[in-house]
Amino acid sequence: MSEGFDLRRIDRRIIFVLVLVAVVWPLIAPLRLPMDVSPPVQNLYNTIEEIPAGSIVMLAGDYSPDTMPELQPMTDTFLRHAFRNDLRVVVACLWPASPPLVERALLPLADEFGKVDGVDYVNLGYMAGGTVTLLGMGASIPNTFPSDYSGTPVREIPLMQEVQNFDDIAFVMEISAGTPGTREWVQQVQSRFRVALGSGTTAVGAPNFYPYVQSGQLVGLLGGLKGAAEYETLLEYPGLATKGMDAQSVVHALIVVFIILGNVAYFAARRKGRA
Amino acid sequence: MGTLIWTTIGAILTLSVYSFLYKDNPFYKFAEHLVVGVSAGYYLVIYYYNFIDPNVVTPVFQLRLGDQPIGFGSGAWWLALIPGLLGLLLYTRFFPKVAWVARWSLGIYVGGYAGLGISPVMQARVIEQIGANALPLTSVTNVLIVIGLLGTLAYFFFSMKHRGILGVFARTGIVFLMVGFGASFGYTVMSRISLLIGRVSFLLHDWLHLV
Amino acid sequence: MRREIPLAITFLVGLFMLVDFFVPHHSVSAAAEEMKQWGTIVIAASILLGVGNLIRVHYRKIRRKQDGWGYSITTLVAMSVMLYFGGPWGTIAEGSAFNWMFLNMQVPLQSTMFSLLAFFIASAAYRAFRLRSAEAGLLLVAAIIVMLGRVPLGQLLTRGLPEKATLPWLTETIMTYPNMAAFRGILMGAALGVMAMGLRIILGIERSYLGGEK
Amino acid sequence: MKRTWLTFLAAAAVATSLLGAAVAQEAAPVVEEEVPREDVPLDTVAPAAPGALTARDYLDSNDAGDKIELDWELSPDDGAGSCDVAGYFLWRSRSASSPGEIVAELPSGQTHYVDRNLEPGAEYFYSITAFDGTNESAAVTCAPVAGRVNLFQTSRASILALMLVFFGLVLVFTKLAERGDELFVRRIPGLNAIEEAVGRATEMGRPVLYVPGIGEIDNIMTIASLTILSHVAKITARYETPLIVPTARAVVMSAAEEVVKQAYTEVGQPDAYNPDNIRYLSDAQFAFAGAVNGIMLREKPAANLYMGAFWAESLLLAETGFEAGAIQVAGTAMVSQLPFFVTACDFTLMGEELYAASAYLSREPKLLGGLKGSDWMKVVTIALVVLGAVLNFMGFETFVNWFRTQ
Repeated sequence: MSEGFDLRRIDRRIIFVLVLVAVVWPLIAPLRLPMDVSPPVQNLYNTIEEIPAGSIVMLAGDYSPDTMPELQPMTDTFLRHAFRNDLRVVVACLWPASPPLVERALLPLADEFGKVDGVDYVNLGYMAGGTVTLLGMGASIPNTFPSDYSGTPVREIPLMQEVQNFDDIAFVMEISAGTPGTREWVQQVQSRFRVALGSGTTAVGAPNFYPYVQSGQLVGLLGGLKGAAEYETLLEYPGLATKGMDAQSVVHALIVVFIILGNVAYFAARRKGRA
Repeated sequence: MGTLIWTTIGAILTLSVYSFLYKDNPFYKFAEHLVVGVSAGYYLVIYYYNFIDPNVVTPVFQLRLGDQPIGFGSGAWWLALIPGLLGLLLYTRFFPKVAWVARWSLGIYVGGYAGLGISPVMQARVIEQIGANALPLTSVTNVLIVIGLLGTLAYFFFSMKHRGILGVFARTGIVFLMVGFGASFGYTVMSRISLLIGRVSFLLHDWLHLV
Repeated sequence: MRREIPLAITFLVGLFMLVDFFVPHHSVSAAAEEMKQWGTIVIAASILLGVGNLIRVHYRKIRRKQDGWGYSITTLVAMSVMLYFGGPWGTIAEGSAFNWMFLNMQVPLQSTMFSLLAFFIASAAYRAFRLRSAEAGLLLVAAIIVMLGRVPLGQLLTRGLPEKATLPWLTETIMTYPNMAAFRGILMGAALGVMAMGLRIILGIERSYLGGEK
Repeated sequence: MKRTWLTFLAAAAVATSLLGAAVAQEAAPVVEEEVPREDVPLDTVAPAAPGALTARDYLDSNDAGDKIELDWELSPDDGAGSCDVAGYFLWRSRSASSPGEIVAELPSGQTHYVDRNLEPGAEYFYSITAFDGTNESAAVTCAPVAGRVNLFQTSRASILALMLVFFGLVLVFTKLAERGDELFVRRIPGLNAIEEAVGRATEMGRPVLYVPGIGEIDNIMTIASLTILSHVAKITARYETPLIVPTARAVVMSAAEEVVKQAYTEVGQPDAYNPDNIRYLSDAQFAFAGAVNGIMLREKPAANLYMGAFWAESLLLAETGFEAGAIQVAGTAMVSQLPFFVTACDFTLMGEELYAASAYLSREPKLLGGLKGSDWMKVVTIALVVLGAVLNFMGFETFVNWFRTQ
């Protein structure tokens, strides 16, 4: 095979630079590629939109740092959504690593919207026990979480005076990376206490939960970064997930272009070789 | 301040690794040798604390003092001596006269896991697959699955030349294999790019506060 | 004798573990469980063999002043520091120096090396996906469809087409049917290979892993 | 460990579904109960005790004798009478004299329970009471019972049957091969590539790199890799080409040392063996991959052979190797990594080919017999799939169900 000019043996460092640019550029300047919103995400958004201002919603954070890239944008966006609609938020976690992760999203957003700790939101932190804790919350949330993340007893927290059990919670958003997680919330809480439940999970986990969406046990589901990006789109606040999905789209397109270019070069060289 | 220093160290190490994309260079060499050293120390310590200490050292030395057994061995304390001894036997290879004893440990280990592996593999990858693939050939997709499976199996047929009907099946198998490989490749791109996005946002967000 | 004893051990242990799968009797499963734990301890105990090898190779490199011997010092120092912090006088708990070094050096270095794959997957695609033959064409087309179908861009490109012509639908279909059929076939074939190999190990026919005769 | 988890999960699943069913059934009374919370005077009357309780060994021949199945009749106040039974307490004890402890709290309407994780073969005394939220009824007891230990798990019969068929096929063909029957085995293209690659490294005066994967030695892929390594080492010994073997597991390293040393001795080149070339690098996946990349760029092997179990590091190695200009041959049964080896290497042994390679290389009749046995097992498998499909089509599902194991 003749080796003429060679787009085929192009220095791969050129490819590397292009890939890097394709990732960095959308992160710095979001492209806001239009995004189709899938029904489970739309439903989730609509449900939250319909909750009257002043109601109390719960954020259940059940994940750890290794799934943060996918799940943190969901925590961010849900809290932003809740604060924007003047909903009050109770945070409760079944994973020990979750409370600081939720806190990381909670504090700056509370600042941005001028929300007050203990009045407009409370982070109850982590409680061990998984399913047992969930059932306990069904009976009494203050008894299950006797103090908040910073150690303040719940009886001293104004917001918690209005919260006894799931009857007082208008909606629960479960951000889940595994077990205990979405499945336990559906089986132990939704099916018993009939609370409206939505969930955000990793892309890998999402297919397991579509049956719950179909049966209506989950009012909505965010699957992976894409689900998070769709949610951000609905909120008209492109955050990390949208930027990430932009970057994904651009890199994927770039690779496809590489493949096509490579083939053009290959056929050009082959024709030359034949002539 | 402390966080900034550690983040900066993390960022410099990250950039050192990326410099490899340009070409091999002292920064990459340093990072590479550093991580090898750190991980060697890490695993040595972790293996001791996680396996040797609770399952050999503690039961053997504490039970003689009359304490309760700890670790996963529920049996007598001398049971904990056996794995300890098997572990030590590995080191006989440094003494030529008894070096062959090291094979005992290896024999137990490899033999055990060979036996352990056979039945679950038979169950999960053969028996249950027969059940899962014996689909009523009533839909296009079911036919597709059964033909794909039979073709791929035919490709892995070693004791006959791939001619005639076997050849047809084997070629069908190759078609399925190629589509499968291409699809898996494309499917993986997404997760690899998100790793890169994660690292880049560490650099831009956590370190430089640009994003 | 030197060969027979280990082979006999292999046979007995292997057979016992094979039988364990079919016998729910608690004494059998308890013994099997115990032996599995022995295995993990043998592996844990072996780490010193590996680290010993690492030290020897780098020490010789330094002594002979071979190319890059300076980096070998990095390795040995990094290891010694970890051992110092994690030794009997140190602690490995959260917040300890040992844990800090792990979290701030090993973890970022490893995840960055992992992320190099994003670049390599692009260069591999560029180079390898050529229409050399019909089969290579299938590889290429499947890869492109799935790559586009997984991102919002793919949705955009085929927006408005009937559902069964959209890229996300095609992606889903390729992953669920041809891809799955092919991988099931590979796994089934490989399973037979594993079982045949396992049987040979237990019967002592396959013994190259035990090394020399003497 | 795994078994315990599975049992636990199964128990959790059963318990949840029972509870779920109970909740669904009892939805109306539960709501009703909440309204009169303050208006009704305190309930001081205990519900009537449940009817006869029976306990017996869990009737499943698969268990380890650690489960007991219990049935009882509803309390007359459950769903009828004063209609105030909230649930039942199940008590368990090792002696007849004390009621022991509560092992389960069961919703009203339920008449069945399986108690798990008991000591196999030990005798237990059970009793049951009904409660209404404040009061508990008198206890109903039954005769002591013990779990019966089983020796064979019948739900796994199909596995044993096919396994015996398979072992039989392998042994028959091995015997035939030993008797001297000529067994045909088709060429495996990747294998010739290994020899060519080593040959080219020799011509260029550069080393050969052999990566046995990052699997532990209990991984059958690693064992197959060591067999191929022995073959490769014999070639490099003959050509006096350096052979570098980086490993990620200490035991694999020590086994590789033995294998290579032995190969060099067999070929009559014991002095050419260099212990510094068999290296342990790191248990950490990407530390290992990074260090192997370093070897590729600095020691410039002309042939890279990747045989064994690989995970995400596969493409990291294969792309760097390609850039360094080496001939590359890979072999693995990790389906998730095959696409990357196929695209980045010159040849790839796919799946079963890796295992077949060791048999093919040795040309030992015993190993070839195993290969033939596997092939015939494939025929059996294909036949079963086709038969199953046909029977399924005709509506006989028993046959297929036999292959649904536990």
